Amino acid sequence: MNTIAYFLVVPLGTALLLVIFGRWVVRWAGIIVSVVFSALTALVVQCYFINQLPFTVAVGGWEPVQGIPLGIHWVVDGFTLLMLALINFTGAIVALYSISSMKSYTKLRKYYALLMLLGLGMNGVALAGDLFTMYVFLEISAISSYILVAFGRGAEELEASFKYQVLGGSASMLILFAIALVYRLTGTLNIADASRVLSGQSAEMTMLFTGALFLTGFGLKAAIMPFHSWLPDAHPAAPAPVSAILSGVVIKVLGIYPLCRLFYHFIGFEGVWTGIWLVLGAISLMVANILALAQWDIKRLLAYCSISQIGYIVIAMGLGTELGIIAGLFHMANHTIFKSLLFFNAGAIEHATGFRDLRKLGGLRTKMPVTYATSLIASFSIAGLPPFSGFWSKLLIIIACMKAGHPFLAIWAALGSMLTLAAFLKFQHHGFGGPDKEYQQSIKEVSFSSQIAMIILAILCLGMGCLMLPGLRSAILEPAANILSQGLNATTLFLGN
Amino acid sequence: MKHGMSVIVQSIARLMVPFIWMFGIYIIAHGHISPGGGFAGGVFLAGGFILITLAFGSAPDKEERSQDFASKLESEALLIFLIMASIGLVLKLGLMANLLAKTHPGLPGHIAAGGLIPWENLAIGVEVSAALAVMFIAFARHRLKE
Amino acid sequence: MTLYLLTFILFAVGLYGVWTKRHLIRIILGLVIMETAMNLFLILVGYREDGVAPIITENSSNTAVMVDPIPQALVLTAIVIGLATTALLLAFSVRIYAKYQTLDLNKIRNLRG
Amino acid sequence: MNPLVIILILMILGAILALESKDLLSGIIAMGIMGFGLTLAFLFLRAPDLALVQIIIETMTLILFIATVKITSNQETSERSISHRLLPRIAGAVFILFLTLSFYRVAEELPKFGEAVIRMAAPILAYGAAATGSANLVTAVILDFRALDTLGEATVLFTAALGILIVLRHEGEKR
Repeated sequence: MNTIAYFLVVPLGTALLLVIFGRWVVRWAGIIVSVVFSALTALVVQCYFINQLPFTVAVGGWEPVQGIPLGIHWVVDGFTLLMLALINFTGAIVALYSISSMKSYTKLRKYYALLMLLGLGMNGVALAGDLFTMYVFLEISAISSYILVAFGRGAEELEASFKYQVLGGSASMLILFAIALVYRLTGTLNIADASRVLSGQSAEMTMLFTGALFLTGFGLKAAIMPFHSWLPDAHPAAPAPVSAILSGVVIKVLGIYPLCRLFYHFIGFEGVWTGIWLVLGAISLMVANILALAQWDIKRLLAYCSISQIGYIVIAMGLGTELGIIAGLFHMANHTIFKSLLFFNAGAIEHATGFRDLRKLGGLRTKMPVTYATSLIASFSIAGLPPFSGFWSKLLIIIACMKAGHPFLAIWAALGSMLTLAAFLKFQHHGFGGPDKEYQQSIKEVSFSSQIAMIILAILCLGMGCLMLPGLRSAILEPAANILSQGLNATTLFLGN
Repeated sequence: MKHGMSVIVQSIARLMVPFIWMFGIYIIAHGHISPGGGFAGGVFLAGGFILITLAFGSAPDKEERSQDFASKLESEALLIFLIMASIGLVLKLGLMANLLAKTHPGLPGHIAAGGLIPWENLAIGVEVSAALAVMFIAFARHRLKE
Repeated sequence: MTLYLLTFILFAVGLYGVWTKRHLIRIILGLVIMETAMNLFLILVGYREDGVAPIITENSSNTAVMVDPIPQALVLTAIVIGLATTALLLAFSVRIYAKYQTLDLNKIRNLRG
Repeated sequence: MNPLVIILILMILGAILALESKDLLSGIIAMGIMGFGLTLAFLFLRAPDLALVQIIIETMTLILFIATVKITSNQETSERSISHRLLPRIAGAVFILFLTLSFYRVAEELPKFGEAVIRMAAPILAYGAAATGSANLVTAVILDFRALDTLGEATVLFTAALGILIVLRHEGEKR
């Protein structure tokens, strides 16, 4: 139980030590950060084996008094562990990729410190069983991601980051408002406890309002469709490794994860909310895919594609059935892997050629074989071609839609998938296919550490389908889905009777 | 801000700043007894510093040095706070355990009470004041450049 | 109830400022207004009729009439976070001005949405 | 009439002035008025700790705002025709009215002002001082019961300072 605290103490300590003593270790900073994140990933794996899930940890030793929590609690269940694994694994890979690709920037140790702080904030959000703690750690990761987006300080970066900050800041305020309303009604900040208090009260309007506030606030952080406008600016503007972590995990941990937790365990996922989630997901999926198809900037195409994949996750989670939740979680994990890989590829192309406009690119197949091969795998994954990972999760989502009695939604999702395929065929064709161009004389494949990062992710893209196997599925996905599908009854698991 | 402000402002600042700092330290030290604490006191300390800089101005190289110093001080103060928080972790009491208070809570209302709380207040106070100083100097230096 | 509504109006004014203003500093002002409203709302939540400050002294040691200390702690955190975000936004607008020589969003928006 | 209502109305006026004033600097001063109104409200609401923090942080924010305006410019957005300036304001008023009306029923449902729901705070009020040794219960909450939040908050401040150092750094323009 004590080990849980390491998820916060170790990243914060590393970040501080990097800022204080970074001058002497700046050449090794990338490796240090990567090792720290890998160690945390190993810790997650260890948590799967040694602990009886779910459990709660009372921070500072303030155990509940007569069943009422008075301090902060961490909640550790299958869902938390899945998110922790994604966060820390992606952190490790991103740090590995950063070693060579960030070389041209100054203030590198601050970059790595910020990466650690981003990981710390997301770990804190994933662990929080307390609304306000969730808000505070959300702010840590949000602020570090604002800074990371603008790390290069170009005009475009600054502007995109400013937009991101303004929308993110107002989202935080909406979330804080909702938290204040919850405290007004229940007098507690613990999610499980608040849900228990509310089950005995009738406050329909307030809960509706609170739910709307949470949905808008976290929806802004997750870039669900009507609230997406910052993402297509912020993610392309950031340096490549930062875009990878932003698109790969940040939008999920700051947006989708709290939404799922709050709606399933606190507000109650039924009535009007199912419909709203499905509609929002369906809009994000289709519109973002169409917009992605129209893009010529590689990173912008990928950014719109992130929104559409978030749409898939929202639909799957919105169904509320056990199969839907499993499919959503599976797609979340898959998307983390292949979207990080695609942003790495885009970064590699930009690093090698100096631009990222598809109209000017072409013929990179022979010059950058590793980038080409890995991006092909990632593209097929995201487009949902068998046997790559994306196929299985999208198939599950479609089956879940059918089973839940939404055949139209299933067709809609399949259509969206075809659009994604079209967008990525465009990416492959214009980026790697076609004749050689004259600028290519001096082009080299990216450095070795970046290649390693891409290859690891590509292997995972192929291997993630294994999560469908019964053994792994019951070990990893099912505990997470189980805790969510229990809905409001899960409070007894966290607080006892 | 090479020149600072007029003599009147400077002498008033010279008179006031010691009191502001004393008040800040008092607030930090009595955070567990009376209103205030690390945050309020830290902001007062930073306020005194800002008043001095505004009144007297400073040279660019000195600003750079004090910015580096403040930045380092800030990180170190936060590190000390983190270490205090982790003592409980090492002793298997959990992160943030106020272990002194569990055995000797002291008498509420006395300065030697609250276990780790006064020390944590001190670390927070230093962290906050240094962080605000860093922010302020960053703005001031930028103005010098333009 | 009147107080809640007035606080909410304050919040809505801030939201309106963030969404409609075209000047970077004004947008930041809108965010500050929202923060102010939020801090006030949290403290209103914890207030008790005829309550006293949650500090035990020789003259006031009856904890049954004290106001709720938790929202006060939350607001303290929120104030500091607000200062941090505001300072960061201001630093950004300073840099943006250095790049564009203006803080008017109509003139600097060159990103497509 | 409750003095808080008057303070709040003044704060709302300050907020509107902050957004709509002709001059940027006067808008910032109006924001300062709103912040000091908040300090006053904190005093009325028995939160001396917060009043202390708020008054000095407000001053700090004002200094930063004014520094920014001095570094950049006091220039407003480009002048446009009357209809362009009036229309957003009317739309804004309608927007605020609509939101407030939607909040009205929520406010009706909430417990009345002055009737705090004490659940999490009950044990803290009852024996928090004895358990932590801190007579100031707000400090007890900040640094003991909810010390993790404080660690996070200090980290936020650290992160923001780091960010300002990065954004306003001198050397190296882009790379």
